[in-house]
Amino acid sequence: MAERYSSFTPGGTGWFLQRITAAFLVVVLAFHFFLLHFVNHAYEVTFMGTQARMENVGYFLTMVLFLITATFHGVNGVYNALVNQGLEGTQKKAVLGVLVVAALALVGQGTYVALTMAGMI
Amino acid sequence: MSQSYNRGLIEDFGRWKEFSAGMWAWIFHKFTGWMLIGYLFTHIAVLSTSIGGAQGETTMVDGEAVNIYTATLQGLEGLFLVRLLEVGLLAVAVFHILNGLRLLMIDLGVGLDAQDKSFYASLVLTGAITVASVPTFLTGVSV
Amino acid sequence: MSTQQAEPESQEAPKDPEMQGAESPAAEKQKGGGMVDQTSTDASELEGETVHIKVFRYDPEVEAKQEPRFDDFHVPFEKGMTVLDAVMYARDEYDSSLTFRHSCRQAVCGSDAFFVNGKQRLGCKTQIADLEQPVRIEPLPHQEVVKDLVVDMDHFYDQMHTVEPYFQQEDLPDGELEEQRQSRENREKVKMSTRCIWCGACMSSCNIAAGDNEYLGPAAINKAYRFAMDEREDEEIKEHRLRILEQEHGVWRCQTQFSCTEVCPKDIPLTEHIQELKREAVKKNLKFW
Amino acid sequence: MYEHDVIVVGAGGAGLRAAIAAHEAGADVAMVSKLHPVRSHTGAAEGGINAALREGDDWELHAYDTMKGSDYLADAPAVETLTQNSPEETINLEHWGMPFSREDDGRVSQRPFGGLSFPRTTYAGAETGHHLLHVMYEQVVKRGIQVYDEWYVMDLVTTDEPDPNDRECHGVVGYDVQSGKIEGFKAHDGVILATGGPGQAFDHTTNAVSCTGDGHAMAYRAGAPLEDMEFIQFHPTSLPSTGVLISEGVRGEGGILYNNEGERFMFEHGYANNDGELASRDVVARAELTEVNEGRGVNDEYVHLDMRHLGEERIMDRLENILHLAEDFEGVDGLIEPMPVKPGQHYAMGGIEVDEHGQTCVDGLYAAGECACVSVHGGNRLGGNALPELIVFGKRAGRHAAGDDLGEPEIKTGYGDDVEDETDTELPVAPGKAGLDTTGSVAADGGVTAEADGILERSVEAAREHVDSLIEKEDGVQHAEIRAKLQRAMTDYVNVFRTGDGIRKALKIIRECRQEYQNVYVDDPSRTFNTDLQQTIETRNLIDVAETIALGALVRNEFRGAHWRQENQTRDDENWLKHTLISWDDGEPSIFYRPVILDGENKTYEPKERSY
Ligand SMILES: Cc1cc2nc3c(=O)[nH]c(=O)nc-3n(C[C@H](O)[C@H](O)[C@H](O)COP(=O)(O)OP(=O)(O)OC[C@H]3O[C@@H](n4cnc5c(N)ncnc54)[C@H](O)[C@@H]3O)c2cc1C
Ligand code: HEM
Ligand code: SF4
Ligand code: F3S
Ligand code: FES
Repeated sequence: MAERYSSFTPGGTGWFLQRITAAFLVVVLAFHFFLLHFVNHAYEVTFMGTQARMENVGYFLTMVLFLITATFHGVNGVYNALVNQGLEGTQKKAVLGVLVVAALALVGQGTYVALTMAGMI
Repeated sequence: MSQSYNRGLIEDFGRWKEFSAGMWAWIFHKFTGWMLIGYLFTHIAVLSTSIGGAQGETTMVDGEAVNIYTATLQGLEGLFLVRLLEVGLLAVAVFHILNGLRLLMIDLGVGLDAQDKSFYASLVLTGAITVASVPTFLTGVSV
Repeated sequence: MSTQQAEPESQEAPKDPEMQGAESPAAEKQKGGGMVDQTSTDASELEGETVHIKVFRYDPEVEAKQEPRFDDFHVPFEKGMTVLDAVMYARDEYDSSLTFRHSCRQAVCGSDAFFVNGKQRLGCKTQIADLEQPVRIEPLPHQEVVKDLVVDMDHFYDQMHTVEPYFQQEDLPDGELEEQRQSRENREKVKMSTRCIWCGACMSSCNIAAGDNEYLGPAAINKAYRFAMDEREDEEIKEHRLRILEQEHGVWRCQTQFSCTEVCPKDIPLTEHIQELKREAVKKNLKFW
Repeated sequence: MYEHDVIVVGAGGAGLRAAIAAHEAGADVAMVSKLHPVRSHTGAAEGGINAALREGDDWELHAYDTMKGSDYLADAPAVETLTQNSPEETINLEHWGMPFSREDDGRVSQRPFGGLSFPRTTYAGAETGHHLLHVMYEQVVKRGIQVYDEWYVMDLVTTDEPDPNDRECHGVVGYDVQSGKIEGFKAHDGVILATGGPGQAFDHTTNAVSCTGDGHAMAYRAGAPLEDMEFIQFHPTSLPSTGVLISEGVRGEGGILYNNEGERFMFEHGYANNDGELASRDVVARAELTEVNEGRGVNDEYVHLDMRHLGEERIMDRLENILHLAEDFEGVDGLIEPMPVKPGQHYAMGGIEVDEHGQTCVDGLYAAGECACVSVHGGNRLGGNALPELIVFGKRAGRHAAGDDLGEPEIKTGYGDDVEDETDTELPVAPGKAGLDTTGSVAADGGVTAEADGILERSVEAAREHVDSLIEKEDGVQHAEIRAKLQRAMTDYVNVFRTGDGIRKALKIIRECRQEYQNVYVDDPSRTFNTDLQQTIETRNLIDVAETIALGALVRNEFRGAHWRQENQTRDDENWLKHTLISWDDGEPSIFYRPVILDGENKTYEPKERSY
């Protein structure tokens, strides 16, 4: 039973952030999908178009934030799902490590990509 | 003193026929969530071609030199399979969003009595939105 | 048994003539094990109608029952018959080794939660006429089977005890005859949560509890809710309770599958209570940020 | 072998309260119960707990109501102890967190109840017993009191002096239902029986399947007398198939009873020309049964309780839970059809004879709760008086067993100078004799007081042999058959209506059951959770208990409280202001009487006509 008695509980924070990011994602994901499939058809996407959008700072920031929240939300979701399936001990730590690395890589690569699109690199 | 032995399907998910709305919602949400994160990774990988694109790399399409990013994206978009997968992605995303909203409501303690109805509503809406978007997704596809 | 035929008082129910002691497992399996001959049941005066039940059988100690199986019984139907009535009849008339817990017959003792036609239900509170036949009766899933329909409840009790399921207010009103005050609204708020009869149906229905043995489970969380929301306990005690609940295997494990709420024979809104506790826990933590 | 200072047998309201009290008095206490505590039948009680808490009420009024309700067969010292202590004990439950219903000002609610001159029934919704049971179990968990649950107590371990007053109880023999293991439990300071009612002696009862009078039978065999066993309360409205109680509220709101000819028989057949359906429980129960016996019952079994005319709105508002009960347990929709009801055994006023401290005449043996008879209910229990009995006398037994000094008791127990032997009634059969030593009589060990350990081991050995023989026996009679026969006999002849002839018939059948029991066997060969075995042992206890009920009913030739005799339909204060006591004497019941104590602390309760 009661093994952890700190006021900072990872369970609660994770749960809470998962909801907050979800609420944020609803808006951005809908926007994203709409923009790239209905306003601009995906098959018409060109580097020029992408670059044009990315050069708008607001859009750029939104997309990076989108990436970060989605990554957190997705990876945290996967982690929770695995923990719920009974992941324990070192295995759990290992999975956490892998996921964190993957998440960082994803965000890193994604941000890099976004920067190139915006022509900043 | 109790003995444990394998009661087969009673213990695992094999009893899917007896699942209730809430369980299905959970399973679908999981499934769609995993699909989405998987897609996110792929998505970024594909978009990485923009790194080359930005440096002016090109590739030959129909005898023309095209920006490699544009070429990759349009090449993929030209495939019927990709279009189909995109419809699937939309379905997955829409369900995850709708059910995600349902879950957020439940977390706030709203509409708990109607949790099964809201799940069915998510399903139906997902279906409707997906079907409605098929024309948009399939236009201009060169098979 | 044949010597007792002429008893006037005994209920005129078909006795299985072939009833064997279980020392002859083969015979038992075919006959005494409950494969009751349809024709003998038809002879009963009870409207000729019978209910077909399939009951899970297992006994680690008896050779013929070591391999789990289902036994069929045809029980004469009577208006108002519950699932519990049917298994009791099968036990008393056909096979006395049929084992299950039961006591009150009125949904207050919580002994007889079974898995009936794929759902956790209280045997005594389930009208058999409402079910599709054959009625399949199994022990609660996700708990170890002791014998037939009896499962090991120890784990369930452990989880219940983990949440410190007792009132902890130390500051009481002066004077022996002075009660603590509690508003009607507050009593109303905890009312449903106090109705739990520890039947274990909810715990058995929850996929998460099945996968994670340390998960407190809906019943224990509800028990904690009952105290955490009771205004008679001080704030510090509530915080202490929340700390127990927000551990890793506490409320966060719940994935709002609602099966617990659906099966609870006392109609306790378990998911709602769990969700409210999650919010309480977040609220409490936000204060520190 | 397990050892504790105090062993409490049974974990219903009485047992839990006793254990907590003994624990608080410093004893190492353990509870042994055949059910997990929260499964105990106390959980079924709905109505409430009587306690004089409020301005305008006091314990003396409560005592007066109780004496009157008992038809002057309750002992005043016991009644006064109950009514004086009930308020404190009830508030104590509140302090333990019991979710009582509340008034606007936040104080606990009280409601009126039959036979009470003041609304003093403290309640928690319609599930007072459930909350009482759970709250006390919570306190047991809090204190870390050891509970051996699903351990069936087979017998008491008692020394075997010829006179029960000289005997001592040293522990119990328990049987672990899950594993089949049989072990001794040694009690250094006392054994408290809190095993609940004997409702299963009847085939139709509001009591649980576990209410088999085990404690009664064990104490009886150990030599403690059973008191006033003939007083059984029957409730007029229980559902026919399960015995689930339909509360008096339905009739209170205007529900009507009909026979199969559609007659409102309470009036049309003149059972109660003024009050009709609202006449007292025993009157209504007798009326229903008369209808059935005279061929006007529905399906020859029950009558109809109709509330449809009250209208859906009113029903939903005030009687909604009744709709659920009828639907869940009887498959009947009370809005569109009348509900079937019939009288059902409900409560046993009598029990193991104890004094105000819960002591029996056997040293170290205590009893509390429904299995005991301190005599607070006498001939008839008032609604809401059983739960306070559990907490008041449970606590006292626990404290006394743990060594607290409670002073000198006023009530006497056991055979002594103050009793009068039964000489008048001719018994149809010599009851008891046959088939007595199926469990190896505990109190028969060769005449010398043995060391406690020695008797414990011998008793355990005897129990093991007994169980082995039951399981190894290959054929014979199954207990279910005997039990069904016994229950039918009791319901047919020792029910609401009692005639000398009928009771004699019942006694003959009981004796047949006893003989058949000689040949009983357990079909299930398993040691794991063998309920067949457990029920077989219970059936034996039921035979003993049923016999005492029938014997008491036969000798008491008067009409008092719940006990009605056709031959003498009036209360006979001249001859019968006395308790019936039956004790087991070398395998044969002997019957004697002890005068009732009507002198209270400040006044004497003069018998008056019981009219409401
Ligand atoms: C439907 C119903 C409604 C009622 N309503 C009210 C009411 O409103 N107000 C009121 O005051 N009273 C009411 N009563 C009466 C009251 O509830 C009971 O008299 C009381 O609960 C009995 O409590 P107990 O502790 O003596 O026994 P129980 O609660 O029956 O407990 C008996 C215990 O003994 C154990 N036990 C029995 N035999 C053995 C054995 N051989 N070995 C080990 N353990 C054993 C059992 O496991 C159980 O734990 C009602 C009764 C019924 C049936
Ligand atoms: C757009 C709006 C979105 C909403 C409203 C949303 C909502 C949610 C919610 C509430 C959960 C938590 C479920 C639970 O813990 O019970 C969740 C889980 C999850 N989400 Fe999302 N989500 C969204 C977008 C995304 C995206 C874009 C991804 C992918 C990157 C994603 C991947 C996941 C994953 C992997 C899980 C874990 C699933 C599991 O339990 O196995 N979600 N989502
Ligand atoms: S919460 Fe409901 S289902 Fe769960 S144990 Fe309690 S009564 Fe049973
Ligand atoms: S079924 Fe389990 S997941 Fe939560 S809502 Fe109930 S505890
Ligand atoms: S038998 Fe008690 S709850 Fe069903």
